[in-house]
Amino acid sequence: MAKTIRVNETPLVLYTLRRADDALILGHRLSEWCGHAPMMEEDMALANMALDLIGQARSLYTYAGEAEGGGRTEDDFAYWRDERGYRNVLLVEQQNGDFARTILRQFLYAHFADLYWRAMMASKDATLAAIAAKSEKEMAYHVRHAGEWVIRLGDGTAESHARIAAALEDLWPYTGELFEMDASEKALVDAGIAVDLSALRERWRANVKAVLDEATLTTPADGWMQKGGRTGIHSEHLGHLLAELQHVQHTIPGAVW
Amino acid sequence: MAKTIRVNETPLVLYTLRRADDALILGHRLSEWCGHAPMMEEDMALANMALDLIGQARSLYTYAGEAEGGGRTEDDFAYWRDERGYRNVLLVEQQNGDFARTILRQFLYAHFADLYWRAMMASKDATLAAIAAKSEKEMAYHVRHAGEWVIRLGDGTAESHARIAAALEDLWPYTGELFEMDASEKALVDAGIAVDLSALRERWRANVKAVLDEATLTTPADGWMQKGGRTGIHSEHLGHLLAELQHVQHTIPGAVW
Amino acid sequence: AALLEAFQARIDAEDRIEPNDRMPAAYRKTLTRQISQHAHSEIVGMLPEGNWITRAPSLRRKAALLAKVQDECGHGLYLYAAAETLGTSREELVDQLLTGKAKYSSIFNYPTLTWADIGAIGWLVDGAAIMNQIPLCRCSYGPYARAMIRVCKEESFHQRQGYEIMVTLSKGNEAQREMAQDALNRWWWPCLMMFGPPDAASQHSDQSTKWKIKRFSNDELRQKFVDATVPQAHYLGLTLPDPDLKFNEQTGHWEYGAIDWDEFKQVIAGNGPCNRDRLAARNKAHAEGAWVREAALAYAEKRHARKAAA
Amino acid sequence: AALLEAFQARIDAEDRIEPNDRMPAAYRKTLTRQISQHAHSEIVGMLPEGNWITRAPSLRRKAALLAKVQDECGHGLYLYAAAETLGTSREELVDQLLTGKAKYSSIFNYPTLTWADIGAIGWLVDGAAIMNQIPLCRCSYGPYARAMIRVCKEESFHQRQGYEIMVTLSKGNEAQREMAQDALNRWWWPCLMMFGPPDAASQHSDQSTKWKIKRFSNDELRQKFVDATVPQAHYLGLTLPDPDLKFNEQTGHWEYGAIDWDEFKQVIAGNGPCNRDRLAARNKAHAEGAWVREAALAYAEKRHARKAAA
Repeated sequence: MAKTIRVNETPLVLYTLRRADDALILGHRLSEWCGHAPMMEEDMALANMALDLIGQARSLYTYAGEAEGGGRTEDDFAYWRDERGYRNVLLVEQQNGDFARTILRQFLYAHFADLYWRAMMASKDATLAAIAAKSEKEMAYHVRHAGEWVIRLGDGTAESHARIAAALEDLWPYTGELFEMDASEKALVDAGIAVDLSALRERWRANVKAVLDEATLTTPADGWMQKGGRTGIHSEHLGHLLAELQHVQHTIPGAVW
Repeated sequence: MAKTIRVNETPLVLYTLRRADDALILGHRLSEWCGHAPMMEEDMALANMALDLIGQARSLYTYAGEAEGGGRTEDDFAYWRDERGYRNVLLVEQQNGDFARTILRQFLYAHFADLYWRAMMASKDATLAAIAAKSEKEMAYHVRHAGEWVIRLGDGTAESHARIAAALEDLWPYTGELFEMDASEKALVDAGIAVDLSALRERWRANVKAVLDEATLTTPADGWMQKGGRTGIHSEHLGHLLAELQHVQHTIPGAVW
Repeated sequence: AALLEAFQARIDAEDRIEPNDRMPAAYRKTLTRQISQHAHSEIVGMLPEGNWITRAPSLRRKAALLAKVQDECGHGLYLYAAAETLGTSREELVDQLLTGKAKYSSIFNYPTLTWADIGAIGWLVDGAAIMNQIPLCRCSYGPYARAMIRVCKEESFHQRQGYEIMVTLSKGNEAQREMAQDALNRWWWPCLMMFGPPDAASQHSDQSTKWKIKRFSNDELRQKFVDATVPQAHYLGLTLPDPDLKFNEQTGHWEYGAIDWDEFKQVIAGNGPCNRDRLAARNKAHAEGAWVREAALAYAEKRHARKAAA
Repeated sequence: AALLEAFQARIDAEDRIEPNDRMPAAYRKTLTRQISQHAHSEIVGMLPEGNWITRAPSLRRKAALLAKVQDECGHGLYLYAAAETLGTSREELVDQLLTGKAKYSSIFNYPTLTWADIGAIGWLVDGAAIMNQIPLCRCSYGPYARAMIRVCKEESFHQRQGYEIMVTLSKGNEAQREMAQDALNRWWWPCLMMFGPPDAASQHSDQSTKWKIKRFSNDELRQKFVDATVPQAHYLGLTLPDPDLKFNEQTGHWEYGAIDWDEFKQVIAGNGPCNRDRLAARNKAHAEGAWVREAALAYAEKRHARKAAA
């Protein structure tokens, strides 16, 4: 009977799971909007982005299962790791809040993921390179979509400006973790499999700033940055998300769905 | 290993579970306020009422286990029945909404439960009569507390009046189910174990109306009434509540806590 | 009257009516009501299924469900666009939904209580919708007919997906089989009601038939659905919740028991289990999104003014 | 100066200072700050534990946790009342909390991630709090000392409950034992920080000691806590996350490794993992409750006016 799994986190498995978890958790958050967005076009767009991310997560989990070599499937990783086993950055698990907060979270992540996947297309790992090629195209759309909204809200009404500015201030401290690398990742960088994240940071900041400028928003200075997600120390929000995500599988374990 | 149970719902077991489920689910809803109430005194009061209700549920589940005779514990009933197995009325599973909605839900239920438990003190079933004696005292406090708030909000500001009037309109169609009896319950009434709920309805309406009058609120006419909870046809809200309530037990099944 | 006759002649000749053509006010009104109700149904229909996206029991099912709900939103958008060609704006139509003036399919006022409901909705609700909609692909009003062709294609994909969920559950363990049977028990009768009141009691049908908006009667479509669905249920090893159901060897049809039309009337009157929740959810989304729509408008105006000034 | 000396003489004689007694402004200010920080800690402390009420894994534990969180709220209320005797209203004190001007215990800026955290908080956090608070039962300011007596009684009950959760988990299955160890790993160091900076770096202590608000130094209390707790951890079969921990046979004390005071400073400065979430949650509750408080006030005024008119 299925139960919570302990993954054998070799560098490649861990690396792949971190990216998969980012995509799944952010996709889950976006999917929570379904049927409740401010306009029908956004019901479509948010669902579309959620689908892209869940698709990326599925490919990555499947690859993590192959890399681990224990026959685990995408669903084993998604449904049978507990909160302490999840490896996503804190940014993606933050609650949706209002539309401004959701868009800003998407904007910060998409700009990172766009650069990241573009760089990963050159990975020596053929599977990751292939996933990167597909993901990069998707993230380019997320960058555009979120960016347009950031500008509209920032340069829209006084209320929309205040809301998106508040979201920016709240979420900025979660952006540092996107560029974190531990020894396990650095070894993969040296092997040409992973990307040196620190090399992306300036570019990311410049891209983000260009949009924020146009949106009449001030790019925050990099102060204290939150971290913990990559080692499974999450915010209190993730547990509630997983209770929902995993409930049916945990209630009727071992079934085929 | 623990898994979803199918209860042998003899009339006495079913009857007891229905009351237990009402108390647990309403207690759960009240407990969601903990730390988030409009004033600290209400954090205390809502937690206190939640505790009363969870205590009632525990006694009732324990008795249901004895009546069923299969050795099931309070936790088996709470954690290992699925949504379709829960027997509470729809009223108690409705979302908290704002404070007015929570108070109004509590007010409608407490007035029922106060009369109900008072009548049940005369039950020929000694255990239920004992639970009734304790519960009646608790519900008398809930009646007082909720009633005071209904008056304050109804006769407070224009905003508070509008909010509680909206809650009253929304929740009224869920009150009919409190007085529902099926053949299984009627047999227990004939045996002197259960109370004839239809006999309480006029009194309930008069008690509720007296407070609503003072609160400058109009008691709604009895139109179409929602039902389904007593046979396990719930609203969509209950499933999400149970996903949260049951998550830890389902994730690590068969453990002692 | 001459105009009316000329119009009817076009209809009888199976001509397609297009937005700029002359048409009777009643034709316009009937179609606006029908197309917008259909659009509202797609939009409200996102809610019961959306309720299970975050809890779908596998990632594959989650992605498929999310894609399905997204398709429904897309259908809603085409259909509003089709209705707009008749001269009423989407904003006004949506307002009729939000204030409770307009109707949507009664089926979406039932709750989704277990994962099997997602299977049952795909199989039965989409199945019934397709029965209703296939004839509409030949509807006399061009934009509606064209929208229906696209919608039907996607719906039949959804229907197959839903049935596949039911197949998986019915081959699964005991809890899964129970779940599947329970979902069929709850959704069967409401699905039969989706075809509307029995022909004897139906209001709009005569004129709609004459105008070739409607090509089959409610009871005809209902019978087609029953005949198509009963064998599918049997294949799944499930029992239909109708003790009177029996196959008539002579007519070749499955005869079903009496439908509880009182329940149908109550649901239509706003007293279904979820009517209030559905309207409340859509109104909440609309109200909470007001500042977003205002911001988008304000930005568009600013941009326009800047361009004009440049 | 004569007044100051007279006051110090009363303190030295172990006299209790009461609200209407004359007292130096600095004494009043120090106590107001300390008592209100303590009250804020109780109120904010409801949040990390409240996070697990709806998910407690048995009804017995759920009821105990709910009762515990309710007690904390009660403690907050007594403590605000004690602080009010010094002349600042609860409203003003709460406002200092909500605007981020006032502090509360740094420990509540860590998240509760698993059920074992509820055990660990009861055992370790309440254990540390009691170490801090027992001497305060003899504090020179009467209302604070009396509040502390009541608080300490309830806290030690909570502490036993928390330890009992840890005992159950450590006797449980592998997943439960891992959960217990993980909670100890995460809460141990932040609990040591609860006693405040090392004596060498502590600011307010000298004057507070002279005024008999504080009776032991931070390091003394920390050592007492370590000495009491290490054997309890060993009894549970758990390992303390400190490779430098060792028992000194000569002093009879457990010696612990270096504390990461940078982490402490960051948390105090608002950069702990949950500082923002905690303040946001309290501010949200306060803002969303504004209309309720206004209604209660409006009703009270109306009632008063009606009585006056009658």
